[in-house]
Amino acid sequence: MSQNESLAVILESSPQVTQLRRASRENDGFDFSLSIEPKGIPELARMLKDQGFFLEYLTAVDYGQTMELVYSFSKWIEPDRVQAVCPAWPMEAAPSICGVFPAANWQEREVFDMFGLEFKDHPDLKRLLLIQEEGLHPLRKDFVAGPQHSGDVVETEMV
Amino acid sequence: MLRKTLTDDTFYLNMGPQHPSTHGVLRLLLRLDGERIVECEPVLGYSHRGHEHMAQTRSYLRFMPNPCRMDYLAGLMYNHAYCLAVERACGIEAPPRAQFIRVICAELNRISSHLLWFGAYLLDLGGFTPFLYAFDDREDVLSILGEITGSRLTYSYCRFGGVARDLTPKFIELTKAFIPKLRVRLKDYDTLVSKNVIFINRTKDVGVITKEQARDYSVTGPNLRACGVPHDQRRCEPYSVYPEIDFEVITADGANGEGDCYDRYLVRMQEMEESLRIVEQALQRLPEGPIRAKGVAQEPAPPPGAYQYCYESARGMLGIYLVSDGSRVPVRMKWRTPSFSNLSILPILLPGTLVADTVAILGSLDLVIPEIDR
Amino acid sequence: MITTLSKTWQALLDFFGPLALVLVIGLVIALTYVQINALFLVWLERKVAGHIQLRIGPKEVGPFGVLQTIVDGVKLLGKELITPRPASWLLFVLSPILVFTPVLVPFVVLPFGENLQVHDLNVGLLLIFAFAGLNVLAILMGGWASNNKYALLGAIRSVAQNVAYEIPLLLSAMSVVIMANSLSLRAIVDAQEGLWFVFVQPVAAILYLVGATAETNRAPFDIPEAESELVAGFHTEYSGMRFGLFFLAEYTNMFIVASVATTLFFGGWRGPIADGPWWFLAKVYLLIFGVIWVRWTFPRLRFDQLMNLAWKFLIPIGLVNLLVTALVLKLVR
Amino acid sequence: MSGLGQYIAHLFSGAWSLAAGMGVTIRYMFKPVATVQYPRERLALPEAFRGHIELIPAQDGHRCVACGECHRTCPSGVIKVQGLKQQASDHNRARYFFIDFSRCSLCGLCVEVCPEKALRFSYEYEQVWPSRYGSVVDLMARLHAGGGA
Repeated sequence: MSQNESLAVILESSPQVTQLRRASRENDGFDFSLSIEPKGIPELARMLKDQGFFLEYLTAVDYGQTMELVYSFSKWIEPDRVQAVCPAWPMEAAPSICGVFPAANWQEREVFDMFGLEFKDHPDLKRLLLIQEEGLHPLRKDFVAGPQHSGDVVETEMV
Repeated sequence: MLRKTLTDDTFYLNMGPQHPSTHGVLRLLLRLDGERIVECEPVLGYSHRGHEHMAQTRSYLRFMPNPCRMDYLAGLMYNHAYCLAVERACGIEAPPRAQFIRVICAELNRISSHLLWFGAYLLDLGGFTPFLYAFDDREDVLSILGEITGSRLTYSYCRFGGVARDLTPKFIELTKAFIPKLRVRLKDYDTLVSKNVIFINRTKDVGVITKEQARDYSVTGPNLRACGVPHDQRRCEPYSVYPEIDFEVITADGANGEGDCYDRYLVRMQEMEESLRIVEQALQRLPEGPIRAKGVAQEPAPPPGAYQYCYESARGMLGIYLVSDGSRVPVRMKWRTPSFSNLSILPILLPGTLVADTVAILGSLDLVIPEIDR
Repeated sequence: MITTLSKTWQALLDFFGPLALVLVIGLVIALTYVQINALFLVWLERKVAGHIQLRIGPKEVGPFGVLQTIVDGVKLLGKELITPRPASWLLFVLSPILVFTPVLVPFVVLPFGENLQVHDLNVGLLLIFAFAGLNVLAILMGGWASNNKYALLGAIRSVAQNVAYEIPLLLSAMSVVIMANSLSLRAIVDAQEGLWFVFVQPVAAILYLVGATAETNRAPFDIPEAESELVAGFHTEYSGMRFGLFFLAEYTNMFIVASVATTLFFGGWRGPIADGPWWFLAKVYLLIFGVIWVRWTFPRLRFDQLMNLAWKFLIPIGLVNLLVTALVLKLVR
Repeated sequence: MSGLGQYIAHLFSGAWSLAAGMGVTIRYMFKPVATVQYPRERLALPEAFRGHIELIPAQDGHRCVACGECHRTCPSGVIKVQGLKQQASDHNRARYFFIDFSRCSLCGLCVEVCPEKALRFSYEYEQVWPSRYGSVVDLMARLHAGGGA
C-alpha cells in the first residue's frame, strides 16, 4: 500500500508525534496508532485534514489514575485509520479542534460532560447530555451510580 | 450564545421534545423571524440511559441486550456489530453458515429500517397513505425475522462466535415470497411518491449538504452517499462475508457533490433494492455446517489492548472502540453512532429555511434520537 | 287541538308573512340535514381513507361502524372544555361559534332540486362567497386568541391562504356567471340545459376545484393545521365540543363547496334520465369522494409554494379564462 | 424550449404525475385489507416466540437446582431464586423462584445460561398486572397452576 507508506513518512516527520506504532487493520482495527502531546493535536488534525481525513470520533478513557484522549481519523474511499492517543487528566486541558473539524464540537462537549475534561478555546463548552449538576461525570471510574441519580425532579431553565 | 435577550422581532419556538416529527425525544430550539428560521440549537439528552456506563459495569455477555436498545430500528445490526467487535478482540471466527445467516438478517433489518424511515418521512411531509403501505411491508420483514429470533425489535440473536438459532425452512420460504412482493411495492412507491410533483418540489434543493460540509461534520451513510461519495463500510472495509457478495454502493448523481433531500431519498430507496439482491445471493450461497464456533467461552475475556470495529448500519458508519484489560468487563466501550454526527450538521442547514423545511430536512437525515443520547 | 294549531298557524302567517315562514322552515330542515350530512361525511372519509390504506376504518359501533361519528360526538361533548389561562377568553370561546354559524347560511340558496330550494335569491352566488370569506376571520381569532406559538403560525397561514385562494375561486365562478348572465343559482342551472358548463369551461372547473380544496383547508393545502409541523395548527389548544365545531364546520364547508361546484359546472339537479335532487346529491358525493381521495394521496405543499401556485399560476389563468369567455360571448351574442 | 413551452410542459408532466399517484391509491383501495382485527382474530405466533420466562414442568415439578447462574447473568438483575435441602446430603432443589417481569427485557440469557435447562420462553404476551408489585411473578405458583400456554 504505497499510499500508506507516504502517510507513515508524513506522520514520522510531524513534530509533536512522540511514538508511532504500526498496527494491522485486521486484528486491531486501525493502521497507525500514535501517541502525541495535547498541544500537538490541532496541528496534527490540520495536517490530516489536508490529507483528506475526517474525524471519526473523539473520546476519553479513564484508567483509574490516568485518563487519555483518543482521536480517530479515517478516510472515505481507501480507509487508512489513524488513531491519536494523548494523555489528558493530570496534564493541562487539551486544545479544542473545533476550528479544524466542527464535528468535534459536540464530541468534546460530551467528553467534558462524561469525564469532566476541559478543552481550551472551545466555543461553547457546556454539558451536552446530562443535567447541570456539579461533579456528575458518570464515565469516570470513581463514579458510583447512587439512587439519587435515577429519576429525580429536574428544573431546566425555561427559555 | 442563543439565549441573549430578544432585541429584534424574532421569537423562540421549541420544536420538541414532544413533537410529531422529531422521531424520538429531540428538542430543537428555533429562533424564528416569522416563518423563516434564524438560528437552531438542538438540545439533547432526553433519552440518555447511560449505555456506555452500563458497558463499563457489566460483562460482555450481560451487555448483550443493550446494543439493540440503542438503535431500535436496526437492532439486529447493532447486535451483529457488537458480536463482531468482541470476536475481533478475542480472535474468534464464526463458522461460514452463521456469518451468512447474520448477513441475511442484517440486510432484512436494513430494509425494515429504511421502510420505517420512508413511511415516517412521507408522514412528515403530509402524505398519510405511504406510511401505512410501508408499515405493511415492514410487518412482513418483522414476522420473517420473528421466525428465528423470536422478537420483533430487540433481537439479541447473535452470540459470540455464531447465532442462537438455525434458519427454519419456514424462514427461507417466507423470505423467498417476500422479495418479489417488495419489488412490486417499490415500483408503486416510485409512481406514488418519487415522481410526484408536490414531493419533488418539497424536497428538491432543500437541505443541501456539500462534500466539504459532510467531511467537516463527519456525516456518514446514505446522507454522505447522497453527496456522491461512494463511502460504504461494507465495501471500503469489507467485513464478514460481504466480499463474496456482489452489490454496488448506491450514490445519488448529485450535481457536483451536493446532496439534497431528494438525493437522500433516492439513495435509500435504491439501497432497499440492493439489500434485496444481497439477501437473494446470500440465500443461494448459504453453506451447510454448524451455527456456533466450538470452544467459545460464554463469558469472553479478550486479551488486554484497544480494538476498533467499524460496521455499516442503516444510518451510517457505526464504530465500536473497545479497551479491554483482560478481565470479563471492558474498561471502556465507545459507541460511535452515525446519527450523532448526522444531527450535528443540522444547525448549519436550517438557517434561512421555513418551518416546513425543518421537518423535511430532519426527516431526510433519518435520525434515531436514542442512538444520539445513548 | 287541530283548530288551535291552525289558528296559531294563521296568526303566525299573517303576522310574519309567508316568505319569512318558508325561510325559517327551510333553514330548520337545512340545519338538520347539515348535522346528518356532516356525521355521514366524517364516517365516509374514515371508511374511504381506511380502505385506501389497506385497513378497514370504523367497524365496531353499529353496522359498518355507521354510528361511530355519533359516538365520537357524544364523547367530544363529554370532554372538558379547556381554556388556557393566558388565552384571551372571549375571542377563544367565540371562535368556534363564529366558524360554525356562517357555514349554515348558504343552504338557503342551494338548489337541491326543481322546487327543492329554500329561496331563490337573484344574488345567491354572492351570498355564498360572502359567508365563505367569514370563516377565515374566525380561524384567525381562534388561533391568535389561544396564545400558542403553533396556533399563531397556523392562524397567520390560514389568513394568507384563504386570501390567496379566494381570487381564483371568484374568477372561475365569474366566468360561469357571464355565461349564464345571472348570479342566481337557479338561472345558472337552467342555463346548463343542454350542455354542462364543465365541458364548456374545463379550465374554470379545474380552477374552481383546486381553489375550493384550498378554501376548506383540505390536503394538499392543509397548511393551517399541518399536523407534522405545527402540531395541530390553529386548533391546537381546543378541546371537547369546541374542537368538534371546528371539525364539523370543515366537513360542512366541504359539502357546500362541492354543491356549489355541482350547480356551477355539473348541471345541478339535471341528469341524463330523470331530473331530481338525487342527481344533485350523487354528483355532490362523487365530488366529495374525489376530494377525500386527493387528501389521502398527496403530501402537503410548502407555504411559499402554496402562495406561488395561487398568485403566479391560478390567478393569471383565471384572468385569461375570464377574458377569453367574455370575448367569445361578445362574438357569439 | 422557450420559457412558456417549458412552463406548459412542466404543467402537464406535473399533472400527469399527480394522476399517476391517484391511480396507485385507487388500486390499493380495492386490495384486500392487511390488518388483523386483534381481539377477534389473532396472529399465529412463530415457534421461536419469546414470551415470558417460565419453568419447564418435569417429572417431580421442575428441574431447577437453584444454582443462581441465571440470577448472576441477568442484566437487569430481576431473578430471585432460593433452594431448600431436607438434609445436607440431598441435592439442592429450588423452593422459591421470582421474576420481576416489569423490568425483565426478555433477552433470554437466563434460559441459555441455565446448566439444568430448567427455563423456557412461554407464548404469552398479554400479561398485565394492576400494580407494579403485581409484576413480581412467582414461577412456582404458575408451574403448579398448570403453567402458561
